[in-house]
Amino acid sequence: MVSKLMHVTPSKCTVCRNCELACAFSHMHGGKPTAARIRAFADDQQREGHHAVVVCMQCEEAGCVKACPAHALWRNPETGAIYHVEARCIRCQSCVAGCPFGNMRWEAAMEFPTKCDLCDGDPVCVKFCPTGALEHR
Amino acid sequence: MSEIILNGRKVKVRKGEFLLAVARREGIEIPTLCQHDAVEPAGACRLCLVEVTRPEWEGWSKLVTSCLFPAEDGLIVSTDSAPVHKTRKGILELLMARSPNAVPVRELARQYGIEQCPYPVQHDGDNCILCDICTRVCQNLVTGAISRIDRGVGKRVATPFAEPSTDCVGCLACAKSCPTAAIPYEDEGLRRTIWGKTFEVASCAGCGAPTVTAEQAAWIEQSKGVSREDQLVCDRCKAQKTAAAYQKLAW
Amino acid sequence: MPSTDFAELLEKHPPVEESLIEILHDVQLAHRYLPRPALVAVAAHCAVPLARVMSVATFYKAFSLEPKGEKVLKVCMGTACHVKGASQLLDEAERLLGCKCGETTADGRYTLEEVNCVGACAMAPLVIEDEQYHGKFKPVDMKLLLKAGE
Amino acid sequence: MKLTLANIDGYRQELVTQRKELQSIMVCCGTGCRARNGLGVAEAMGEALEAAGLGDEVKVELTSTGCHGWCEQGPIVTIEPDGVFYTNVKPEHAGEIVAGFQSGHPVQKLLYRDLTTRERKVTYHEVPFYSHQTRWAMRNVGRISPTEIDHYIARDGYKALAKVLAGMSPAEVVDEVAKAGLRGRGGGGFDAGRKWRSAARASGSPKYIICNGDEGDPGAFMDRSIMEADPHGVLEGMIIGAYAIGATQGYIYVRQEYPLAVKHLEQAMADAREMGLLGEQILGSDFSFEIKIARGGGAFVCGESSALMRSIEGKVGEPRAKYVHAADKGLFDRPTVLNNVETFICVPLILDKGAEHFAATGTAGSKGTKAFSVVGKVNCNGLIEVPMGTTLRELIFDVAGGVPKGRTFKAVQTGGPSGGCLPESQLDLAVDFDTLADAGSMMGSGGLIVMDDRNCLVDVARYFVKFLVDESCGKCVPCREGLKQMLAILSRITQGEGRTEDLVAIDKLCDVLKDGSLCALGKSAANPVLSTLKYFRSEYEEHIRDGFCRAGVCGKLCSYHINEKCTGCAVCAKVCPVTCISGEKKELHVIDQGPCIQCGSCFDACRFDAIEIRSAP
Repeated sequence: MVSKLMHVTPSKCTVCRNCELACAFSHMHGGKPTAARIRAFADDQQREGHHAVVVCMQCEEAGCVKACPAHALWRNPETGAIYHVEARCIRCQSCVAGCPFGNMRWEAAMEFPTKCDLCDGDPVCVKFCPTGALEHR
Repeated sequence: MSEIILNGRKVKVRKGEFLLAVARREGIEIPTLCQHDAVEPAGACRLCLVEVTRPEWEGWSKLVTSCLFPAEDGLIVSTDSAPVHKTRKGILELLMARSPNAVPVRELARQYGIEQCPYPVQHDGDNCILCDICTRVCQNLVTGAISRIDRGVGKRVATPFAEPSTDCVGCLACAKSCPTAAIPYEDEGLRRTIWGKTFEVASCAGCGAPTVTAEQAAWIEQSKGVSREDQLVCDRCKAQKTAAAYQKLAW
Repeated sequence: MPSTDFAELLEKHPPVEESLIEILHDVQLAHRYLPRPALVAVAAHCAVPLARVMSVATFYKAFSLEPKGEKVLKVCMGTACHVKGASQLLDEAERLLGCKCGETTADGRYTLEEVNCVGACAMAPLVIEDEQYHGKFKPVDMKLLLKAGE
Repeated sequence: MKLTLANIDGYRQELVTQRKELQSIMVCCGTGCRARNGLGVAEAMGEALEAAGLGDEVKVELTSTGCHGWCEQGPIVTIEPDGVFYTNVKPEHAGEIVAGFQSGHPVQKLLYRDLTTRERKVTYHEVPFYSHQTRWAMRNVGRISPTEIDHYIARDGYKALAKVLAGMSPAEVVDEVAKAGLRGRGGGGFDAGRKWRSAARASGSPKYIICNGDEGDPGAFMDRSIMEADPHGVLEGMIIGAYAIGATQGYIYVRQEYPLAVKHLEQAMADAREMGLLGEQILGSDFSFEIKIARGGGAFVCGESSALMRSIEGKVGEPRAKYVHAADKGLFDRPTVLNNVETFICVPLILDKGAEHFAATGTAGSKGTKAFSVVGKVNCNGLIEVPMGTTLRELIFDVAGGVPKGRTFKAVQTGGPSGGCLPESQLDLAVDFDTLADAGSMMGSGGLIVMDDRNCLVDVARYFVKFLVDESCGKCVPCREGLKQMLAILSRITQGEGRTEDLVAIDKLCDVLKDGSLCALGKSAANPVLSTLKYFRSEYEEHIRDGFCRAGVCGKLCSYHINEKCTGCAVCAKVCPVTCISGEKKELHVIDQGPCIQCGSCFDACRFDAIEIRSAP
């Protein structure tokens, strides 16, 4: 796989949550940060440099792809991103169950799974990260 | 690459590509009720009829279901000619008599200018229009718990003997892919009921939120090789665990 | 009925979906209907979900999920029989047996069915009692036929 | 013994020589004759022959044949080679027949009596029902025992197969069939040669060849007769077809309503295998081919090729769109050729006698002969094979002897539930694949159901729609929902609740069915309705406007009455199932309208025209 990957540097993250907001806005979730496909977790003890950002790693052998019975998850060879194809989805939640990292999210209101699609190769979250904790390279 | 003429416009197509897909790519709307990308096309609802003409056979034209008709070089396709419109309307009138309460049926009937159904309307008719999406989804993609029973006018969708099925894993895919919301189910918290069978939804080991049914988790593990433990934790708790792992890695 | 009863029937057919209808025919012939344990056994043998067996078993008229009466009385509804008054024969059979077409009499003696042509059109109209064909049948003959069966 | 390309001709010669000296007493044991105790006759004949103690000087063989196709005259006994033809034989006649055989004086009372001249006819060559026929597809029907492979071989059986395997390439076989102009006899009329050529060229293996013996059209039974009476002919046609397209596996799909056909085909397959005509290295050549029998499940829609293939796969018989041909993707998605029984049995004939011989008979677009099942209100109900292009009038009046009991002809229904009803004015149409379609009907598989003035055409239209409602697979909306609505409208009319606007609604529904349905069942379902509306509109109008069914069929729209012509013979009272006719002997009888169920038995039984049909009280 030659495509670029998301890189997270926890030591640079300030949990400003710009990534979540950017994601939520760009994916039409009305800017609800809870609906973002990227999640920032603050350190339990609020220690600087100990925060973490969790986002889909577009795994080579992805649990979501494996679990989906409808072949609704498909990898774009150009960007390396695994896309969720709405028209193929049967909404069985198998993908959500199948991702061991929690990056396949279930949108209860829409009865629909969502996931990071690398914004077609130019992730918005990266652009809005003020500290460089998120990189796409 | 081949070329067809779609509503008067030249359009490039791959040979064998279905006309419905071509039309949708070109932004042309064709009504469908039995089409779902997850399963093979069936040609059951007949609403996606279009008119095809071959210039080399003068005067020859035919209504075909676009969901199944492969594009061929030189084909002339009209997606909303008078015969197409008339036949779709005739089909919608029949559907209105059967399932007058099904939302997409009503919506299409309105679009096609049906004010009054010419047939006796079954006001208490169920919403199932026998599009076959649920059974195709269950049979081809999941466990095959439901199927179509009987034939002809008596055809209906059911589990074997209309009893709770041992094959059903409670994934709700049938109900959620149904275009007319004709499959009743309850899904509240940790209890889920469909086709007369009540399931317990496993609660997340971390926060107690509902995940999937134990039956579904077992089926995914067995058929897809995804470990059951990973499945019984909600996405948020799994993400938190991932975050914790990152933090551990970083220090 | 223990499922071992079906083992012999199943053995004759390779365990693939293609065998499904042939096996159901054999079960129907042997038991005059498809008992529930047989359907379950057939599904397991052919490695298809029970639901798929059910759709096949209910699609084809040759199969019955209900036990039939001691005798099956069929009125042929082919076109040749129809134009020679088959529906009057069916009416008469319903009247005399006191049950509708497709049903079994209360005493379990007769199941009344219609059949869409058995290819004996030159003898129309036709009534078939079990395997016995009765050609050129008249409504008045029905009483005699049913009486003879007693 | 295994036959090979080298020894088959010698074997046949031997058989022919042996059989030349033989007299055969042949008892029909087809489905129809069995129903009338044909097996009892066969047994009695055996006993009578033994009792007669024929010496060694007369060589006699007693054998049973398959269905002759004239079941109403059965049980039929023929004596070959002379062709003496006995009808309506009962077991007690066995002694007389043997005596007649010994003395050379046939038993007069069992001979067929000509309808017009009332003369007895000794052999079937003299009986008009047979003398007007050209039996190609039915060449062996009634002439051989279907369970004796030697009988078939002696009548040039497997000669065409040997010729093909010895010296023809598959492409040459396809060319020959194409040159003969053989079109599918199941109803579609598709060019068999073209079908074979596409499958031969298609990539993908294995390839399959299927014989459609589903014969769903009610009122047609030529395929049953052929499978029961000449199973080897069907096998030979299939084996040649398999060689031509490169198929290794064949299927015969037989209706489960035809148990005897299954039995005879199974026996034939076993015998053919035993003699090296089926299975590995057929006739010692490199060509191998196997056949399996698949029993149908009682679903008319499985006569449709794509539904039939699903059924063989063990699935529900729902048709698929045929935008991709079966020749490329058929059974198990592999290249497949499907033809019906009557088509396959023409194949050995074409290869043996040559394409030119076959094509010399028939019309420009339809070559060869066609078997028809002429039944209903005709004097001779049975299977009639004539050259394509024979007119309906010739078939119904010359061969089948016209309408019985002095009643008048009203309509003939052709082509089964996909066909239509034609009136007297259309009787001079030549029957072939194209002509009838232009008149709003179709030849279909060859069912011809004749109706007289005692048949109601609205009721007939309703009958076909009801049939199709029962048989629709229910997959597509126009067929499933449209036929349901159509049946409701027609039922309304036959019950006296019709409205004038119903006829407009019917027209509209017919359009949706024709243009919108997925398979031929739905697309052609409108034909019986449209053709009756076209030719018998006044009858619909009479039902709606006057509430009267002049044929006396629609019970709510008619009543039966006895007029002064009554002689008091009491025949009507005897046949009345509800005993509602009373009267003193030789006095005018009366029908009690209360219990009367309008079955019409009295009307049909009365010989004095004393029963009248009037509107309902």
